[in-house]
Amino acid sequence: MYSEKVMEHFRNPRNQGKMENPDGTGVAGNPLCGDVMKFYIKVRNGTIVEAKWETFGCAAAIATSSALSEMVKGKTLEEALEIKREDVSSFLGGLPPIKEHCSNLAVDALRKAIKNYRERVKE
Amino acid sequence: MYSEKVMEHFRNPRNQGKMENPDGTGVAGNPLCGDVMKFYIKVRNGTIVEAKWETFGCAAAIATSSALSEMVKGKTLEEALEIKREDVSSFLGGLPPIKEHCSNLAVDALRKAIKNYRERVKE
Amino acid sequence: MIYLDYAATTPVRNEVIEAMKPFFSDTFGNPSSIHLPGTEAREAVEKSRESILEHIKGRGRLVFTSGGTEANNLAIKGVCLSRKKGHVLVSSIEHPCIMETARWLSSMGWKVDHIPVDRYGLVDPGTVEDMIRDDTVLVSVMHANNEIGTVEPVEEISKICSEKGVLFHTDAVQTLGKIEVDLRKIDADMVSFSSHKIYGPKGVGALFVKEDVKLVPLLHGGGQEFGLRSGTENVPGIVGFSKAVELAVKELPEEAERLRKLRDELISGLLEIPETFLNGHPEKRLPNNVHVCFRFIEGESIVLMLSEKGVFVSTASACSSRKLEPSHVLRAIGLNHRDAHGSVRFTLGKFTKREDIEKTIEVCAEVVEKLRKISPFTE
Amino acid sequence: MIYLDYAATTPVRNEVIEAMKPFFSDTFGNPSSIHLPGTEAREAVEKSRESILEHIKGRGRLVFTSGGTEANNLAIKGVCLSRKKGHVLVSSIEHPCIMETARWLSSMGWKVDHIPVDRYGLVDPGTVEDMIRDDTVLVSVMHANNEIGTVEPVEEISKICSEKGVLFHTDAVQTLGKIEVDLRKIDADMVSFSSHKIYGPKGVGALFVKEDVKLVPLLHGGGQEFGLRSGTENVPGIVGFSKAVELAVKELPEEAERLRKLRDELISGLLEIPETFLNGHPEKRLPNNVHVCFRFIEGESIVLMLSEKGVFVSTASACSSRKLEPSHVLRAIGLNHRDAHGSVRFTLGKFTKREDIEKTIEVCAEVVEKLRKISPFTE
Ligand SMILES: Cc1ncc(COP(=O)(O)O)c(C=O)c1O
Ligand SMILES: Cc1ncc(COP(=O)(O)O)c(C=O)c1O
Repeated sequence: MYSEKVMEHFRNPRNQGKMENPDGTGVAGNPLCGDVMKFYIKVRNGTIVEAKWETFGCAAAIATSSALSEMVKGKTLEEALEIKREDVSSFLGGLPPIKEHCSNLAVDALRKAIKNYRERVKE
Repeated sequence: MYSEKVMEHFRNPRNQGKMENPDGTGVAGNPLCGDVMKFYIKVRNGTIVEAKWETFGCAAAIATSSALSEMVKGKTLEEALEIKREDVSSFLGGLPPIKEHCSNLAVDALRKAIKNYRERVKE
Repeated sequence: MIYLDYAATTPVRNEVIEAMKPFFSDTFGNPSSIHLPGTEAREAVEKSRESILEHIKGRGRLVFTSGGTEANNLAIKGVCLSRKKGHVLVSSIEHPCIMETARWLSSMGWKVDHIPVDRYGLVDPGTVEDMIRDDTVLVSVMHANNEIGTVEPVEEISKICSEKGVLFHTDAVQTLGKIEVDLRKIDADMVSFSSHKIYGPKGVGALFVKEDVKLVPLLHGGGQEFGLRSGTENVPGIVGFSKAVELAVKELPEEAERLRKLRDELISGLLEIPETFLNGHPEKRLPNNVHVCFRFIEGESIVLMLSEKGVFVSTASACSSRKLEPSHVLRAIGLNHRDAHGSVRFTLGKFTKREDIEKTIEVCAEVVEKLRKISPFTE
Repeated sequence: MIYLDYAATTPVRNEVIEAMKPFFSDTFGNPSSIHLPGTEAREAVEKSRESILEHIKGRGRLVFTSGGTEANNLAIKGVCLSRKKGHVLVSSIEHPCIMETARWLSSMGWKVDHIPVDRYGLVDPGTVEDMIRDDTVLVSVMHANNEIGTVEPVEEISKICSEKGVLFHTDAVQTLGKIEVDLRKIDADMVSFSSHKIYGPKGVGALFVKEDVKLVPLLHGGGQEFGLRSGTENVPGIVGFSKAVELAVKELPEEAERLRKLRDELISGLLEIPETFLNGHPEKRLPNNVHVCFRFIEGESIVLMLSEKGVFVSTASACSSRKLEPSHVLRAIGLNHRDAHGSVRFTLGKFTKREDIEKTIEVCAEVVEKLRKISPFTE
């Protein structure tokens, strides 16, 4: 069902857990399939230096969260905003079609975290 | 499918074949299922002394012909006329329901043979 | 390897394999053939039919099908398509093969209502009585639910239906061999069974049909199975199924007792994990079913992580585990989406040992802890 | 014991039994389960599907069913029930599972016409073209007939249908493994197969369905098989079927040649019996089919008497041998009732040897003579 890479991230998720004093947080969720993700970022000079996440969801949801948290590290906010869902799933060697849409929410959570950071910075 | 007795009569049919100079003959047939029977009798003093038959049909048709040809021997015409289809099938230990109606035509052929004999006698 | 998904399917037991063997390449005839190899095969099929009828104490026709799904489809569609459009009642926790069949009928112009259940998944016979209308032709309530294991009062419901002159069908796929299935007590017009849930082969099942019930076949053709289900009979499968029924019924009293004990140990062990609760009825429950919600985490992750550790369980029914919606059964008993998504089924069977239960509890505690650590819902 | 009824069913070959074995009690999971035993079973099913598609050179979906009967029912009902009532064309020599399905549809308000055949049982593609109407949604013509062995021009018919924008279904149950079944040449939208006719297990079959063909499932439920056929997959059966296809296709060229020779010997031998004629097409004929009429005597008697002597053949199709009406196929090619009743089918297979043919001719001559002696139609 899942690619080896998905299973690997599922077994050993990177950067999971809560972040103390994040610079931005975002939550995305799909009430029907039940997946909910929370993304935390730390930003220095417009660059994401740390990303963490918490996820309630299936293996795909966990793996996409884990993968994205690796993908964004060291990226500028602009670069991070350009990451698309497909980039995450291709990074993971593909997701089952049925999961593609529903469990690949990490990008949404990340964008919300960036938005949240920018709003805080403005204040 | 068939009782052992049916199979035994099918394997070793009694009194089968044409009769030379019969006293009465009768034909019965069911065009749809294809069974056709011809019965020949020889009569002495109102008693059937010999019965033969020819049959185109399934094992049930052959076995009922054979069975009836044994059952009628030595019977008076009145007694023979009283034989019913059920008598033949119970003599044979029963027939499959689907065959009961269609292939148990020997009694009809016998009755026609008796009728034919009586008509000839009248002449 | 600890397999606790016996409600999804079971391995074929050795006695069954042995019983099937001669029918693959020795007694291989087509039961419809009138020559010797055909009549030998016919005899095997008819003996199997009689044996199963005896074991379920049924007086009527037993129609062999390709499984429980076909039996259920045949029951519901067979009745409806042979009649003018009317009203059908099905419980709200039926297996997807009943739910989807009902949905299709409703799209074809049939009126379908779903009988509600209480928070344990129980159907109330009084509610069924109230919901029966003048144009109701059929009521279908399963004998026991495949997800949460709740055993329904089908004896009572069958009486109500027969008094009201409405046909009653029950899906006994999960009860045969696990609790008593005695058709002298359950006065159902139709009852569905499946072989692969009781250590018989996959691809075989049966629908019991009382003599006077008129059905349109789903499969037209050569007229096999009383004209209700055409197609060359799966002779080895049928023979294996009948052997499986025989053994399951014979071993039931002892085996059910054994499983009930293990089940209760598993339940108490799992409930010691914090924020965990049992789904389904505490007593009116299949002897091999444990269904719990581990709050704040999601079922598929739990199942996959347990699988990685050699413990095989399931979320909802196997059938729906590739779907994304939470189980309609868990929704029907009132669970919210999140708790429905966090529920896991453990079903015990013939090869389950006490050590497996202990190990399972241990591994579950670990996995739940691990997943809760990354859940946004835990503090 | 000489078995010459391979068109009714075949023994499961050893390689197939071996291939199935691990899936009864080792890799026994439910393919819908997401844990390891489930995914292993899923993999076996998907590999089998791909392998069969490759061997028939099909581009589309292969839906596993419980056999040929279900495949044919699914094709015809699946198309019709998903559309508004229209017109369907089926040949007049289809297997009972098509004929009876068409009859049922017609009772439900569908318009059904039967395509006539010539005295050899051949459908004329031009006639099909003429019979297609504006409201025709589906044409079904079998690849080869199961009784008289006539091979139909389905390549041409499939072209006509696709030009006219009408769906085309063909029943390839009797051709797979006997003549080439290449779906690049036969442009059919749906094609039916059955496992037990090619040394695979009973209770399995498949319907090939092109990607864009919409069907209503006969079996609603868990959504297996692309949502077109729910029910727990018969994993060992499917694996066995796929193995059987693989071997049958591989061995076809040599085996067909071998059977064709034996078939022709049997035909010439039988035709030396007086008042005997061949049914079906002299050339466009399955390599393993011999169908003759022994005039003045009746088929069931012949079959039973041959069975007593250890030679196993059949009248008409196995399915209809418990019926009393003469075969609709023989009536369609113009035989009168009596000759139709007097016709017998011999179908050769993998284990048929030259000695069997010689012995069969000898025994047939005896039996025919014996029965003719008691026939009222012979002098
Ligand atoms: C209650 C119930 N009904 C029906 C079915 C379907 O049976 P099968 O898998 O034999 O199609 C199942 C199992 O999947 C079940 O648990
Ligand atoms: C041409 C044809 N179609 C369909 C079938 C039905 O297949 P099954 O026996 O697998 O149901 C048969 C065999 O009985 C057949 O010969």
